[in-house]
Amino acid sequence: MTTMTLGKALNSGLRRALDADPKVLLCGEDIGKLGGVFRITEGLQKDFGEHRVIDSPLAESGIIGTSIGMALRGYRPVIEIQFDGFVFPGFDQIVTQLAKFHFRSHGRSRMPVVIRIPFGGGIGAIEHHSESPEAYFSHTPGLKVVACSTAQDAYWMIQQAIASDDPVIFLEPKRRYHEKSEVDTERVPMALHQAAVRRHGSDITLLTYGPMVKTCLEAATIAAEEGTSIEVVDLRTLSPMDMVTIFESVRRTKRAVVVHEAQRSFAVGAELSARLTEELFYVMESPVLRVTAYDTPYPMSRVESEYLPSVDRILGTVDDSLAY
Amino acid sequence: MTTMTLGKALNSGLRRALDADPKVLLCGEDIGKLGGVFRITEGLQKDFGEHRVIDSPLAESGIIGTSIGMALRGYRPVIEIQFDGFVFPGFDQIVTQLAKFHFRSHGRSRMPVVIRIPFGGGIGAIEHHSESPEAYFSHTPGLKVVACSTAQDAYWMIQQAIASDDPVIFLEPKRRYHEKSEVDTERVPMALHQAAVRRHGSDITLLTYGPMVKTCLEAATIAAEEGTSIEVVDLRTLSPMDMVTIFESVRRTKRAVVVHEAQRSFAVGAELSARLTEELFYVMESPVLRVTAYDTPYPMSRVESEYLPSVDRILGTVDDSLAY
Amino acid sequence: MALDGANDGMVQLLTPEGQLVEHPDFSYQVDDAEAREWLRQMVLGRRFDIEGTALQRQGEIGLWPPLLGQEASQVGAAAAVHPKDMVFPTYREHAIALSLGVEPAEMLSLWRGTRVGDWDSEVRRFGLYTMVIGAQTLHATGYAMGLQLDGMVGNPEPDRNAAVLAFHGDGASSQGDVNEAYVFAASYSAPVVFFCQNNQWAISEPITRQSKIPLYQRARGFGFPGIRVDGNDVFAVKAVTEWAMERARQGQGPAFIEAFTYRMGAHTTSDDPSKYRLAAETEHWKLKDPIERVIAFLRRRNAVDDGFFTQLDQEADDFGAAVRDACKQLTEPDMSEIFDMVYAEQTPWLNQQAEEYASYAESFDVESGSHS
Amino acid sequence: MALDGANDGMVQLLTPEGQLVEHPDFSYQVDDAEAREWLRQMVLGRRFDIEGTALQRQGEIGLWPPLLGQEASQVGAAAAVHPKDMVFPTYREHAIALSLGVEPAEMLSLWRGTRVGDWDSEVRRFGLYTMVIGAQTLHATGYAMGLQLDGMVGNPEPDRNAAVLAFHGDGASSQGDVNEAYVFAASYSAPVVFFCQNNQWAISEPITRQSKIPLYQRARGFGFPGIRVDGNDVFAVKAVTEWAMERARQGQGPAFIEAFTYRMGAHTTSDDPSKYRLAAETEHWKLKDPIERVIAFLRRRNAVDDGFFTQLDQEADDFGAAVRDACKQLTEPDMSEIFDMVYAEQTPWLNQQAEEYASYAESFDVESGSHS
Ligand SMILES: Cc1ncc(C[n+]2csc(CCOP(=O)(O)OP(=O)(O)O)c2C)c(N)n1
Ligand SMILES: Cc1ncc(C[n+]2csc(CCOP(=O)(O)OP(=O)(O)O)c2C)c(N)n1
Ligand SMILES: [Mg+2]
Ligand SMILES: [Mg+2]
Repeated sequence: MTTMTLGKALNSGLRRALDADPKVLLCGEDIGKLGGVFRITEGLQKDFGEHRVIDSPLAESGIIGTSIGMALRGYRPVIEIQFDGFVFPGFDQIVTQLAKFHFRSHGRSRMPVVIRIPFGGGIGAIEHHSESPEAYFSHTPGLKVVACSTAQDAYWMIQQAIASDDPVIFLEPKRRYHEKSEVDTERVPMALHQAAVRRHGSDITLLTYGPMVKTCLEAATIAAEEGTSIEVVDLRTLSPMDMVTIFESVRRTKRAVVVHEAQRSFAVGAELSARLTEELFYVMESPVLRVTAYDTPYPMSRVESEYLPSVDRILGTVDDSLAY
Repeated sequence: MTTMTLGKALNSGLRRALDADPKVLLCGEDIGKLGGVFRITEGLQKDFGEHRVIDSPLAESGIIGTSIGMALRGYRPVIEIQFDGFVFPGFDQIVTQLAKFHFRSHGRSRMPVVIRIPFGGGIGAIEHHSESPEAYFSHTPGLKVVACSTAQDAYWMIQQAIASDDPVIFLEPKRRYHEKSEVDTERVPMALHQAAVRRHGSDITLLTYGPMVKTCLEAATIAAEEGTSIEVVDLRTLSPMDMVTIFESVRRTKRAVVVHEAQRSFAVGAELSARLTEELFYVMESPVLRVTAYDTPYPMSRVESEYLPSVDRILGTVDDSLAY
Repeated sequence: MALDGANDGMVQLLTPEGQLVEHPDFSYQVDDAEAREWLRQMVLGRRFDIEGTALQRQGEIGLWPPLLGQEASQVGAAAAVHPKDMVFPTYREHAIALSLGVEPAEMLSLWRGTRVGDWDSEVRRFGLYTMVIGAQTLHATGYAMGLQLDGMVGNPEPDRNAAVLAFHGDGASSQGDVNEAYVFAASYSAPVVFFCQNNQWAISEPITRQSKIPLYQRARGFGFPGIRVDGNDVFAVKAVTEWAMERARQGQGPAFIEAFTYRMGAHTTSDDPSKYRLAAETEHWKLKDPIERVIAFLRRRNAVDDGFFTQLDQEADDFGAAVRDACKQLTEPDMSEIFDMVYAEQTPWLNQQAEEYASYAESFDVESGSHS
Repeated sequence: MALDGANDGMVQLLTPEGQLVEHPDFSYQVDDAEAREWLRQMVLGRRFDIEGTALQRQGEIGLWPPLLGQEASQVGAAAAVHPKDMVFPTYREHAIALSLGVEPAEMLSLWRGTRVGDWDSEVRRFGLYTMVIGAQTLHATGYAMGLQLDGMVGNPEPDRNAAVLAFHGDGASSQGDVNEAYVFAASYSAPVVFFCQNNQWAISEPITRQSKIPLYQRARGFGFPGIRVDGNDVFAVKAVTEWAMERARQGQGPAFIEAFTYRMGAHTTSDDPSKYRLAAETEHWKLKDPIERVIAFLRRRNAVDDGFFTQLDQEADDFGAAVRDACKQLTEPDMSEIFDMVYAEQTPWLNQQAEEYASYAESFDVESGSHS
């Protein structure tokens, strides 16, 4: 067990993946000498060379499209997108090509491509630097979508994503990069596409992922003082979702609130609401409620703390749910 | 009242919009002499000239990006995307620019841009020609998203979309282009962002839009013979959704099934399920169920009739809902 | 500058009349057997295309994009592809596909809607058809970067080297992806040759909508050579492509070839060219037919006799019949298979949908096709 | 005018030492008052930039992208912008913004996070800062197409004409959007001038990652002239930009200017250039300072005296103080306003969320900030 920041855990996981398999390549803007704008790839080009840690021209579609070509040649490219809002110039290559290659080749062509995206807000940034685009990817058949929330998960999940033969959108909670926690670099990890119950509780389940896990845990701590027992499930995987763990939890607590930074509509909260209602119609004692950003573009940073879900908004919604 | 195909109704609507406002421009690939691959713009370049009906270079991002520039200059561009699957190269300009311009200019810059997209399957086509990308747009704050299903709506909604000062994604059910129905070119139409009850019923509500409206009506006719009274609501507008009409209907029937061609997860069905559960938790007698395509890429056309929702699958799910 | 290609440095080795001409940089070392084989491939390619159009008319396939007129571009390019090279096509490269050994049935299944992508692209050295204009040029560039990483570029032993041939159309040259492919190819000196079939039209839009200057000039602005070749001259196409591929294999980086040709037919069987172009234009290009000029050449040299043509006609007829047969015998797909095509590692969620579908389908078999 | 530029043909009219030089195609008709005014704008631009960096260090704004070293490119370009023209910037064009009359406070609010886009782009003739690399080049091209439709191109009366000046960086030249902008501009002969500030770096990536040949050569492959100018020479930038804008206004279509300059500072205040470039490089460029050479020029001509500089220093100091003040006085935004910013025609759904937020916020005021 060592303690490291989430960012450092990613760096160590990438290093181990590069060490383990010569087919693993890193591609992206400024990931070489600079080590990426968040320094996640720091030192890797120095140690693995310019051919394995590749600074790319400034063109996301080009980065993703050429990575597809490298994957066809047997490589396992791991792409860094600089900020969430800059993935969209590469959206076509992701949605019409990367996601579909296995399907359209009748299973012949595997696409072991990982796209790392620092996502979410709360860092006082200007526009396009604080977004949560996960619903776009989760809606796309052929992609897998995961989000880490702890250093331990960051370390293992990045390695599992790289080992996966399917394309994985790998979401990193950028505002948690500097938070430290324990990492067991030996322990056999849990499977990539499994959710984790981060805190057990009996009155209600909070379903969340990425940067909001910590916020939900804080809410649960406060609620406990007030006598409410909140269970916090870290989804970890948005596509596919681990419905076994989710159903098991909500079957017990009979109430669920989904918490995410992405805007409310047509997002993860909606899908969870639909699935929970479909499966547990007679079980649920209150509707699935959503604590999310509002349905507006990400605003100027001086109001972001009010725009994003907060402990208070979560607790307010928990109260609403319990009041049913 | 005249009878015309849905395609002709669009053509007439576009003509009337071009006539009414010299700022209206049409842009797109092959929309000039050819009149578009579906002939929706047939004859319009001849009558309005090359400067108002503009054949664009083969680049969707370019088409959308330059249209934003023309909108900044006071024009009202109406873009034709050739097929649903080809909108993605322009996705960045839609999501990061078009959708956000009003917001990021603090309301100064209006974006009266319409993006017409022939969408949906059932026409025996090859890949990328049969998709239903509406959830991507509906999830995006700043866009408005509508879908027509009848010639009457096609005629009026396209004019209303063009008159709107907000960007509108205008979805056209391509497999219905050749279907004829009545158009009243005089009658003051209903508002653009309103749903229409296409058939009244009391046992259950089908919520649908675009190409599936007809399929749902067929299902309702058959069900009626079997004694089940189905109400069919044509959503018409996916963003914003007309929750007044939707809630009114489901409050009466207490059951709802959403039907769409788009893959199931993270789509319109999920959002409706979430909103209905949030609002009508104590009213609903069964969970909102979804009849959709499966969560795979659009398959080879020889299986599309099984991939897409059919009258049979709709009726099966109606039975499931009624069985609760 | 005029775009008719008349005096724009277009490489031509064989005139429309079938006469060899000199070129300072490129030449054709006359080999009659080779020329006959290319003629044969062009004839079979054309026959395949005609069958494709006919099959669409008969309702056997849903759509067909004819290659008529572009046979020399494709067969000439095919002749420059070595076994370790890789080709990335658009959707109209039926003749080069055939030349590389793709089965007609594998191609027809796509257009019949019984399969999505049907050939093994690694085995055929021929990527899947790509409908999203230009997307494949980036895959090609990435694949070429992979060849570099594999140490398959610039070796002293020619056999160890390989390069990538990436097709795109004149219309495609406007797409961001294609220009990004140029950027990446140049930046990494990737062994990729962009082969642009400028057939003068992107559906209804003439090349002048995409570019007011000759397309081959585009490449130079990205830092690699561009060259225009008479795309209806199989000798010239072969020579130029061989040159470009060889320098790529040797590590001299990308090149761009503009094969100046003409789409004699409709864009696809759904298209109606009479709406946007003059018949006179097509008539004019008929005089430049890629097949006729090789016939004239071989006849003039007495390198073919009537027997050759009788035999070739027969081969083409047999081939045509086989193509029609193969099309009609394509197996119908089973809806249940699509669930396993999405991921290499299946998900429980999709498994559940597969089961849902299976039990739905089963209820149908039981109820013999109607809902109760 | 021949634009192939002898020996890379970088247009320079004023040497780093402040000496005027001859150029066959461009010249500066010496006007001391004008030169003094440009010097003044460069000095104020630099001061604004220094204040921006300082404000970030003090935590008053979140981020700042310094323009240090690029003053001549921007002030020279500004001097060629006529009242009806329109400019589309990236995010580092603070000096041209000032020259066009954008208020410092309007710029700072973006980086302070109190507003999104704060100036009226139609009034200032200066578009909003654009963070998505290259996206604005298409808007610029579309705007230029709009000018054409408005009949504001090619009129005999110069006053009726207008053109668009579109900024982008060297890194941006790799983006698909930027290349599509070139395609559209060429295809429609749109009155747009692409002004590329090649400051040698895209964050940590040197220009050679994006292009192995000089960037100005890119444009020719798209069918319009490209020209390289010494971006640290305000006279040359003005002359070249004036030429390009004027031909665009007259209907001769787009042009591309590569302003060869250097980003003396970090990419942004979050960046650490020591990780990827040598201090010696920066030192070398210090010798080419855009401000020093105009001072040397004016001094040599005795067109300035010490009084001028005392006054300019005073103006800069006053301006700096005003900037700091303006920043600190920016009004805090109110969360409730964002709901009305999304659409021109508000939706019931968003209205409902606005109300939801309002009652939530109100419950807080009542409970004085803590959840009960
Ligand atoms: C991204 C995208 N946009 C639009 C289309 C529709 N489309 C199919 S082929 C075509 C024209 C292509 O022209 P060109 O590149 O010259 O190739 P050609 O068909 O002439 O071989 C268009 C616009 C598409 N397939 N993909
Ligand atoms: C689409 C996109 N990708 C990545 C980024 C992150 N990013 C911001 S600035 C920059 C470098 C830009 O370099 P250049 O175009 O040379 O402009 P400069 O900063 O030198 O003025 C990058 C990669 C972005 N803003 N947008
Ligand atoms: Mg073409
Ligand atoms: Mg730069």
